[in-house]
Amino acid sequence: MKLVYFAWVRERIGVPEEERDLPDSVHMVADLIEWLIGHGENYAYAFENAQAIRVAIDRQHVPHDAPIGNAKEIAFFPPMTGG
Amino acid sequence: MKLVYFAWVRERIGVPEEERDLPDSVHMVADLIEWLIGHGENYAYAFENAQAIRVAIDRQHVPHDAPIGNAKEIAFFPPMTGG
Amino acid sequence: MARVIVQRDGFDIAAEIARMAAESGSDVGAIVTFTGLCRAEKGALAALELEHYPGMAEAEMERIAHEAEGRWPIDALTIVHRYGKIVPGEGIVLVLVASAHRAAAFEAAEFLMDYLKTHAPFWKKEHRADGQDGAWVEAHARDDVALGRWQS
Amino acid sequence: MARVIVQRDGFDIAAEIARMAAESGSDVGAIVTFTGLCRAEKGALAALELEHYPGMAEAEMERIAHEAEGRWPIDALTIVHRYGKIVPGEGIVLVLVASAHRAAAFEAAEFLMDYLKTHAPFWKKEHRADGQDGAWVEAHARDDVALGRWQS
Repeated sequence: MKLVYFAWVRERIGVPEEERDLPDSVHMVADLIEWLIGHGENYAYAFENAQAIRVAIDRQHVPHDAPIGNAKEIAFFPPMTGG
Repeated sequence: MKLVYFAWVRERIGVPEEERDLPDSVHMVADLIEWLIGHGENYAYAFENAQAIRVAIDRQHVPHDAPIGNAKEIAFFPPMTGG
Repeated sequence: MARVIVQRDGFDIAAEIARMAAESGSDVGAIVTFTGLCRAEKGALAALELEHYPGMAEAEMERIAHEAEGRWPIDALTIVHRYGKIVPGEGIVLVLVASAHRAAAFEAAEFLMDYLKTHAPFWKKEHRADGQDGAWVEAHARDDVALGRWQS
Repeated sequence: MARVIVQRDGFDIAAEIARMAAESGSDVGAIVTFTGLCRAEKGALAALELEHYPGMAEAEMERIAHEAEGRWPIDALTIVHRYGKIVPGEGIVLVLVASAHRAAAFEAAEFLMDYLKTHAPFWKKEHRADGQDGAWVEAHARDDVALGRWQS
């Protein structure tokens, strides 16, 4: 699974993207966030206010209770500030 | 008193502007329209639907019951279609 | 502060935006523009002839601009309205509003257009492509309806 | 039909209007444009650095454009969003909407901006004029409020 990060989520985690093999226990986005938080302080810092983090599966916005299914790419980022 | 006409009001009356000495009986815009209608078929035609005609006194929109007072220039025209 | 112009010539939107940006400084966050164009009416129209009331046109546009400046936080405002013969595809009116905030810029521009349509002394006469006598364009009731939203 | 562009370079509003007019024919009556500019924040800001999610940015802008085309009678629609370093006074985003009717053009342009602000994956980081570390720009609650009007 390809995980990508943007803006201060990227800065806090320290890498723009990474490949991860997810365990069977990770079904939805919220599970994935909880699992990542267990991987180090950088993840805990990035997701310290997890509710505020926006998520896209295969480049479409999804809520935290969305199933991961056969996703190829999951992105995590702060609320957008374009425009 | 200078009277000016625009668009199809001008075309129907036949002149773009004229000088007129108004009688004492003409107090407000509606009186002036009625008085002009008595001056010929061209005026009657221009003001056949008098309520629809817009009026400006000294270059400000006014209603038909506005007093003429010391106006220098009174304009008559159809509803505007600019923009 | 508002720039109000009545002219026969065409207008240059890029030049007007550049002028607006230069004059209003670099704290402008949003510029909304409206361009009203002469439509071909599916080929039936050869041109529009715009008549105006010189002096009053400018005065009324200034009044409308001033009213907008009183209602919204506007950094710069430009209105250009043409008169004379205008062919399909050419611009008739140009409104530009600069503001720190986009909602103000959008609302003010729409307000200006609604007032220009119903208050600025301009009249359009059609020149038909088939050479027959063209009619004076009639005012739309919907323009008066549009105006109502600013008067409540 | 919509033209959606994500680019590092600046944009040329006059060229975009000319392209839009040429492509959509001469029955367009109204073109509304919105330009979002980098503000100087009273001199405190040296530049904004815009990060984006390549691929998703374009896809999301296409989705937003498509949604607008379903809601209003639009003749042509262009969205240009920049990324990279942008200095005060420069444009960040440009939206153009052409329609036969001005109300549709205004509403669609405002809709597009409200959705771009809250849905297009771009993030702004400040470069401060005093050389200190700049912060990531925070999202405004008012942008979510603005969005609400299209969802009722």
